[in-house]
Amino acid sequence: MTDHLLSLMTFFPLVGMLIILFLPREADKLIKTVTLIVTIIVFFISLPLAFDDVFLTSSAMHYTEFVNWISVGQYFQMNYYVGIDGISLWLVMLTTFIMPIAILSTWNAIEKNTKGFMALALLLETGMLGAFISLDLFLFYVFWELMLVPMYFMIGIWGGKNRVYAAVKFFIFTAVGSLLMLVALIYVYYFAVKAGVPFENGFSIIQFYQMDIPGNLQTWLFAAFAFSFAIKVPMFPVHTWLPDAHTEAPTAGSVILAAILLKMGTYGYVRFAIPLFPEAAMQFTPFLALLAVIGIIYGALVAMMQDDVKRLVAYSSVSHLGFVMLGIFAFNLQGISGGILQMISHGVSTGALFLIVGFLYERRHTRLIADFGGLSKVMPVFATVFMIVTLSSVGLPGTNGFVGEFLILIGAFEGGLRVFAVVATFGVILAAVYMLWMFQRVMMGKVTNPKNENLKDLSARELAIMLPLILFIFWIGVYPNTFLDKMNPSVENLIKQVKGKQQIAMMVEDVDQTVTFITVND
Amino acid sequence: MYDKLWLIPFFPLLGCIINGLLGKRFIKNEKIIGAIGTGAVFLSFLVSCKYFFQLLGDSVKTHENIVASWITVGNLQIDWGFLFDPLSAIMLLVVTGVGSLIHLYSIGYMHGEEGFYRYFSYLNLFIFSMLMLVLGNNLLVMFVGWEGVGLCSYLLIGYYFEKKSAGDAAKKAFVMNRVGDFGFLLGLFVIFWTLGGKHGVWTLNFVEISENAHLLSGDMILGLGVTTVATLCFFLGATGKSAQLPLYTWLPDAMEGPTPVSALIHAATMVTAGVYMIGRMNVLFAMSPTTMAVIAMVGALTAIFAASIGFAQNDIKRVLAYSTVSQLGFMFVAMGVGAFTAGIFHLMTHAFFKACLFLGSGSVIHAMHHAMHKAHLDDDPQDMRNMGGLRKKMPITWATFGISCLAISGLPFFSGFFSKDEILWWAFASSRGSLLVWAIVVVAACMTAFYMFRCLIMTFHGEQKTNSKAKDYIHESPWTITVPLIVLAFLATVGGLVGIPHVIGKLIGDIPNKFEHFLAPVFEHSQQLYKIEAHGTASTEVSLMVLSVLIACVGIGVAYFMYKKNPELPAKFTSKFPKFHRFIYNKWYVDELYDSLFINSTKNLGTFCWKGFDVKVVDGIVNGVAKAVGGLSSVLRHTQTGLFQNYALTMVLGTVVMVAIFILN
Amino acid sequence: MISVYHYMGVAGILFAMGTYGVLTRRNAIVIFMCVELMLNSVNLTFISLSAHLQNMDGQIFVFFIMAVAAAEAAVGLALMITFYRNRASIDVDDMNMLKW
Amino acid sequence: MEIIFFYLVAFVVVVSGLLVILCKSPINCALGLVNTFFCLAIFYVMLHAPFMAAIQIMVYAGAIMVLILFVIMLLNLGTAERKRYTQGIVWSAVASLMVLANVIFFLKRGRVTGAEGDITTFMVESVGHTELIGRTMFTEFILPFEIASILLLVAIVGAVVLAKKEV
Amino acid sequence: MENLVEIALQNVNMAAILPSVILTCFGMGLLLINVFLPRGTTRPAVWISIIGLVVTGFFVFSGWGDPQYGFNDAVAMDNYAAFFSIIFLFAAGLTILISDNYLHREGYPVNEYYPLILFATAGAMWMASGTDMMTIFLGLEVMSISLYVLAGFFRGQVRSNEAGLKYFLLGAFSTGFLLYGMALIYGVTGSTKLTEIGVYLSAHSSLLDNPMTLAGLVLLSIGFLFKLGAAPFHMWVPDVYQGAPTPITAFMSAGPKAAAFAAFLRIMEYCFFTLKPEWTAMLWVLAVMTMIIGNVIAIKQTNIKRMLAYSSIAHAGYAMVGMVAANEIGYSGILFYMLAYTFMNIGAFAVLTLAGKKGEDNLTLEGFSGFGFKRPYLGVAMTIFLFSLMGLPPTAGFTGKFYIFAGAIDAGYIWLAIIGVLNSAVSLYYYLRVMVYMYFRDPVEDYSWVSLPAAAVISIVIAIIGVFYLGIIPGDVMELAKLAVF
Repeated sequence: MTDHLLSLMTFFPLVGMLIILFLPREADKLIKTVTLIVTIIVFFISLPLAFDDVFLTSSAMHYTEFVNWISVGQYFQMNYYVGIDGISLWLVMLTTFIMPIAILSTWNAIEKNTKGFMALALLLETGMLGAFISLDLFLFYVFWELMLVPMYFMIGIWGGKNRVYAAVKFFIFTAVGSLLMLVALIYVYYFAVKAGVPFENGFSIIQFYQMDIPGNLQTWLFAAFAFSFAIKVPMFPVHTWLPDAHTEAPTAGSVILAAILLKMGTYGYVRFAIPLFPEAAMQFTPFLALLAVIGIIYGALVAMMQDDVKRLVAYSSVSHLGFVMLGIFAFNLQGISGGILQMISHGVSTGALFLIVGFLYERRHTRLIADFGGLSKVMPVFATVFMIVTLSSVGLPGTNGFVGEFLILIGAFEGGLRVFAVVATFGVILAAVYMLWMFQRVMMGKVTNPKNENLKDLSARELAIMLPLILFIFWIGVYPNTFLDKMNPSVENLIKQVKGKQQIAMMVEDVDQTVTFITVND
Repeated sequence: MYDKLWLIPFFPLLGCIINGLLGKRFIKNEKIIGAIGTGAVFLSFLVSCKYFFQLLGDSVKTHENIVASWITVGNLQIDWGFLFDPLSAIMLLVVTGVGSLIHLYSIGYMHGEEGFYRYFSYLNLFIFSMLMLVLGNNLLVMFVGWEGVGLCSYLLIGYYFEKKSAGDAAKKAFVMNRVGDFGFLLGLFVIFWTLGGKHGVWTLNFVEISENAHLLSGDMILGLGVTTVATLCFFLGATGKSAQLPLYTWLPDAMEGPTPVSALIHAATMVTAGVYMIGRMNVLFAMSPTTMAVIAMVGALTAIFAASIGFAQNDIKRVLAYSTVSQLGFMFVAMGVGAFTAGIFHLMTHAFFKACLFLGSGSVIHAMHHAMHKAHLDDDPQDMRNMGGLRKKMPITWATFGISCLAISGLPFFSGFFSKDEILWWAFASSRGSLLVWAIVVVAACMTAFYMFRCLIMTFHGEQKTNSKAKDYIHESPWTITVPLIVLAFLATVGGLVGIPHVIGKLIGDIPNKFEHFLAPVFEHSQQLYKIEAHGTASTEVSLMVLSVLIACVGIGVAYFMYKKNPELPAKFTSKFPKFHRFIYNKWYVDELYDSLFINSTKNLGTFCWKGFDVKVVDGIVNGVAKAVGGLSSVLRHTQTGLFQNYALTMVLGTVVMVAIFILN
Repeated sequence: MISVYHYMGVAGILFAMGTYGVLTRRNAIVIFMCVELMLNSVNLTFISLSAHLQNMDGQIFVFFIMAVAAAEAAVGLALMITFYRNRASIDVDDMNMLKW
Repeated sequence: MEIIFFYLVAFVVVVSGLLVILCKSPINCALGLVNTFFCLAIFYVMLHAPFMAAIQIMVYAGAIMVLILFVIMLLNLGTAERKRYTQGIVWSAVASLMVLANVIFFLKRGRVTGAEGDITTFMVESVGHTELIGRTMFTEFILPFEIASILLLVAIVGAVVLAKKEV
Repeated sequence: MENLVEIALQNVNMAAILPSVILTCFGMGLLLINVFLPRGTTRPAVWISIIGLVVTGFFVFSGWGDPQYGFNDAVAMDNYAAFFSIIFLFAAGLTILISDNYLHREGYPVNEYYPLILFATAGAMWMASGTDMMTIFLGLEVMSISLYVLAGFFRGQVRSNEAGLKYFLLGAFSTGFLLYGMALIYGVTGSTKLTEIGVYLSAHSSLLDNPMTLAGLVLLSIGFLFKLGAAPFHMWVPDVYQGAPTPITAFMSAGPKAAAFAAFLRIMEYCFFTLKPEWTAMLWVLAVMTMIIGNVIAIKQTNIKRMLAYSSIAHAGYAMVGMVAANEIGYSGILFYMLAYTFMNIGAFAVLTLAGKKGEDNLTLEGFSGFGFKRPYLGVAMTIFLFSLMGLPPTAGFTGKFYIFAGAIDAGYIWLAIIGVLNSAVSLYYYLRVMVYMYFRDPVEDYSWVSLPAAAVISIVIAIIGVFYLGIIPGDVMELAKLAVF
């Protein structure tokens, strides 16, 4: 059973999808219930991972499965090679945890074509889980692209007014990057084979990690990977798909997009781009850190001026993900662990924010800040929940947002990105500005719009959606060691490996300059 | 021994959770809610007292108690740990003591308010955060409290969230505090990085930082000493939290909150966090004379600046607010000149009398509000121009308010006298002090006396200016309000006796300065190490003391003369210097300056980023590429004319070109 | 002596002429005739080469080209007739429904 | 002597080719084409390929051209085209001249270098062209020959399907 | 005389041509049977041709791994030919299945249609298996002439006439170039057999500079590039594809294109391997042009059929990348890609067939508004095919593209691969646009349930299975493709 735990978890949603395809279209509630049950089952399947203490001490991949998948003579071989370590563990858990919540949030929101929506949601879950557990680059790519399709339809069919533009933009933006990555990954493979990596290992990243790729080549390959991931993150100049996609997507779509899909980009950096091309990563560090910091400030500034709540939250994601990138490129334990923790927290709190916006939208069918005001009076419970989530997003100590940001900043400060860290810290102020201003305009003041007077407070279902998220907001905030302890060994290992290579590269460079003429043969 | 320290913050947290979760639906009864809230804080107070007395009898004065680990990442190890030493003990007593009084007061004051449970929940949460701030044994736990109190301040200022001004003020407070927190975090990073990265001491623990601070003496960053940079950053944090120049503007606005909140948070406890923080890290600060000088100067300027604004305000709470800012300036002067003990001492006495003042004003407002309500008027119940002659109607309030006024003015043997004089003396005589600072502070002290008595007189003396309809409804407040007033007034009177200066102590008969003695383990070390001491003859000290008393009297006298004897004088003065008055009345236009300088420019920048860069440049490029490809498509598409011969021609041309290229090569 | 290049030269001229005809004429049948001209030039090339190389293959090829030409003629003319039936023209410029 | 004859025939070929591409009336074009076929047949004879010359006349001039003429008559296309040339005449001329230039270039520079076979002129004269063709075709190229039969079948079926009037 | 017969018989190896012979026999048999069938009865013809294809397929399969040569090296039924034959058979089979209903709807229930497809398939098989220029040429002509007829099959429709006539005239024109090239090669080497040509060329290195060889090579290529629809010889493609009956368009885009690749690749590899640098350079440029022109023009199309025509040009460009790579991975990539393309493209056209109304005026994007909701099953099928055409995993389109680009990258053509993927990115736009209309727009007309003809459904299901089989577990087929290259 545990031998195939990951596969079971990943492909169970597909089974669920098949079941759903055979249900009658009209059985709205039944379809939703089945989907919910499926996602909950997936969550329970994945639960033993979270309680496995092996991650506390070991940095290796666990629960690995290795099956030969596509094998063509001496041309190439792809394997179904999956496994998780401390880095992917929590992202997997986040996925399985967010999915039931997202599904539950659709209860009243999705009314047309429920069947299609649920099928797509389950397909999406498979894609996301698969991407997080893949240890074979090719397999990763397959899952990575697989995620695009359901999201495209979710935005396009169930989205808002401008959904077509948003959906197409989302799709093409992401695909352009990933196609370049495809070229790069094929190149890496052939390079590896020529360098003597056994052909049978396929696109196994564990093997690729061992390789020494010449510096110049690394630069190009890293650029391709980094570009692809940067779009997904999204980093500063290539972020504009995100506000559109987030704003137009239905609530569940936004939640999944923000909570999980965006993490693909940052995860990609940690798992692929950096350890595969450590020297290039080092070269690119100032550049990417700069972009990350610009993203932090820029996202916050733009978020501040938004008049649409959802768009605001979307831009806040740009800002928050900038922190994650900064942490990752600090190249030290605090930075990267903080980055990963921040991925989780951002998943939780931004997911929650989108849910909240969704609640508002369901009630009023508008997302414009100006249409609200004074809701605290009408919806006190909602106000409390909203406040907590807002604070978590602001990064108040004691909530999840703080721990991640703190670790990132301290990591960046320690890791030689001091100026960036200072500027990024400034972003913390702006976060308070835009979030609280939004909160004020939506929740405080007098009820000016008569339509707002009789809004219902949160229902039990809605509260049930929010409570687990709030629980985690505090859990991560108060006792993050639950999460940190299990990711630290892997992160430490990653850093050791990356740093080691970087140092060797630097030494070699020095040696090269002096000893070139001594060595004659290649 | 000290392993139950966690109980201290635990009770308020529990109270907060109980009231917050159950208050609205299940408890409902105001009495029970109030009892839970007050009781929680009172329990904390009791526990604090127990430990305080335990500490008094203990030879070891520093105790740490680690509850659990918090963040463990590599060499960064942070615990949920508490530090109990004389400094935190005093703060604990102040916070829980004054806190429980104000809770008690609130039961009466907030009676009938919507969201009563919410209020108490917030208030308990505040106490919890404050206790975390005080008790934290490392910078990060302190930061939890630091931001936590900011949050509670935000929540409580925005308590009347239906008022737009309240929401604005709340947000302003939070953001300003955040600016300060920015500095705090930076300071933390600098310390952590230099101590750890350069000297291998990876820590954020106060005790360890203090022990290892000497390692930093030679380190430079940006051409400045590390300690200077770090402490300046920390001081930025302090200016935010403690409303010093240039980040003070939120505090007067914070008066939008309920008055007990102003008393507790914006007078007695939270705003003093900056002072406490400096005291907590006095070793670091002592290492940097530059920072100390900056602190002293900023404190002094704040003191006089805020006092000047206090001259012209008519809102009773605003006067008190500016007075708070000003008094905080005094404390910073103390910290800046190395009079750590004096600073903390003033912190404590200030907590007593300023809380008392606020609560007194609250009592007045309560009564006024009540009366206005009864009379169906909507005059501003906080405007002093509507008051006057309340002495008869509200004797207890008047008495306590008056005592506190005397205390704040620094009349002899009231608590404020001892603490303020200590500060003045150090400013004058300390190795880190300067004459300039001293002079400014003295003037500020004089101004304090003036505007406080102006306030007292306008409110309680003279003829009654309240609308006659409402007059009769004004009466003394209930016991939950008056009892705290009396207790606080008592403390404001005698609280200073724990820290009688040596000079006077000697004069009276060998009474030691117990307060200084008690805090010595915390401060003595750095003061000795970095040679911070006040030296001067006893006669100088005494003469200065007399001078300050005289000056206070001058202030009081002028106030009496202007407002009691010649009530028409201020109006004349106003009409004579209208510009000057308007300038002062409008708080030197600082808010407007900030608006145009920071807020609007940030907003403009945001709009530019969005409409200018995002929409025009980035999306412009993206859509432009799409359009370009589309345009190319339209062009290329028309090469497909549908005419056979065009197709054939293309083929032939393609062929001949290809053949030509091939055979010519 | 007439070399193979002479024949091929004539064939080349014919080929170019055929190309020109295809590109300029508007009547589909004439265009088809021009194509035939090109095919014939190829035939001439093949046969001259075949004779030059003393090898029969080229002539066999020509045989098949002729067969193909005949087949194409049949089908092509049938197509033209159907087109003519619908459009009353076999002008290639009238084949303009499908474009862009 | 022979070469003069060659040039004479070549001249006729080119002139009749010009007729094909320049004549207004399709009938005239067709007649020009027939003339070209005849001249090519003469070339074939000169190249010792009398059988090819014969089927050139029979298949091309006899069958294909008759078919074409028949269709021209059927469609009553005797009248001149409305406009003889399309607009791309300059380009067409350039293109064709480039074709010619290319051909001339590779004829000048190139060489026919194929391996020489064993079927000499002498052998053709002694054994007979027809027999030689037959031998090669039915031994070496039997498969293409069979395919050609299918080709013709397809053409017939196709023509019938397309040309018959009712469904 | 007996001597001659013996010589003739010595070279006969029926095993080498058995599949195509069986197929033509079925074709001729059908022609005969048609005579006896009443007018408008086409069902038997459909199933007989399907049986014919299956039987042929069986023989192709049974000959796998056992290459047969014969007819004096005129034909070689090797793995390469077998693999391509399978592609043609699938293309023909799927086409026939979607045709029946369509022909009835459009009012041309003519039985000769089916034998013509079979003959075209046989022609394609001869192209793939021919090792003599004559065989290849005749195979090409059998296929082309059948297609001329089929493209103009709807004699009453002007569009169909126009498509047929254009295709015919341009096809005949390009044949001229092809033959001229063959003639030159014959002149230079003295043979029409591919292997002999190759041996001769490699033995005489001076020939590589001979302009005649090079001109011959280029002119020869033109003929095949025309059939492929490579730029700048692509211009017939959109017009003909749009005007021809939809199933025929489907067939043309898959079968004959693959056949052209088969013959082109074999000639290039057998004859001109010594000139590889030259012709790969040429194809590099052409592949880029083809991809760009196909993808870019497709963006502005409003008729889906025409859009798919342009997309088919682009796909030819992708496949040419495999030829540029000119290594085994690239070649086998082409084989695999053509098979994948057969499934996805015919699938897409099958959906178009079923979506159209008589006269097919509704195949515009606007006409597809809300299609996904009006006809959910067809919508899903179309979606799958479009995603496959885009090249998204886990579909055949992705693995195919991967295979080909892997070849190019292995051969060091990084920029070509990058241009290729960027082109895919452009292509996303117009494929997505179809889906935008299908799913993101409200239907213009009311929904009415139309029952789907069984044959067409079978065809679509096979195509879907193919797309996913080749997309998810392509290993076996890839291995076959690997074994199929020389």
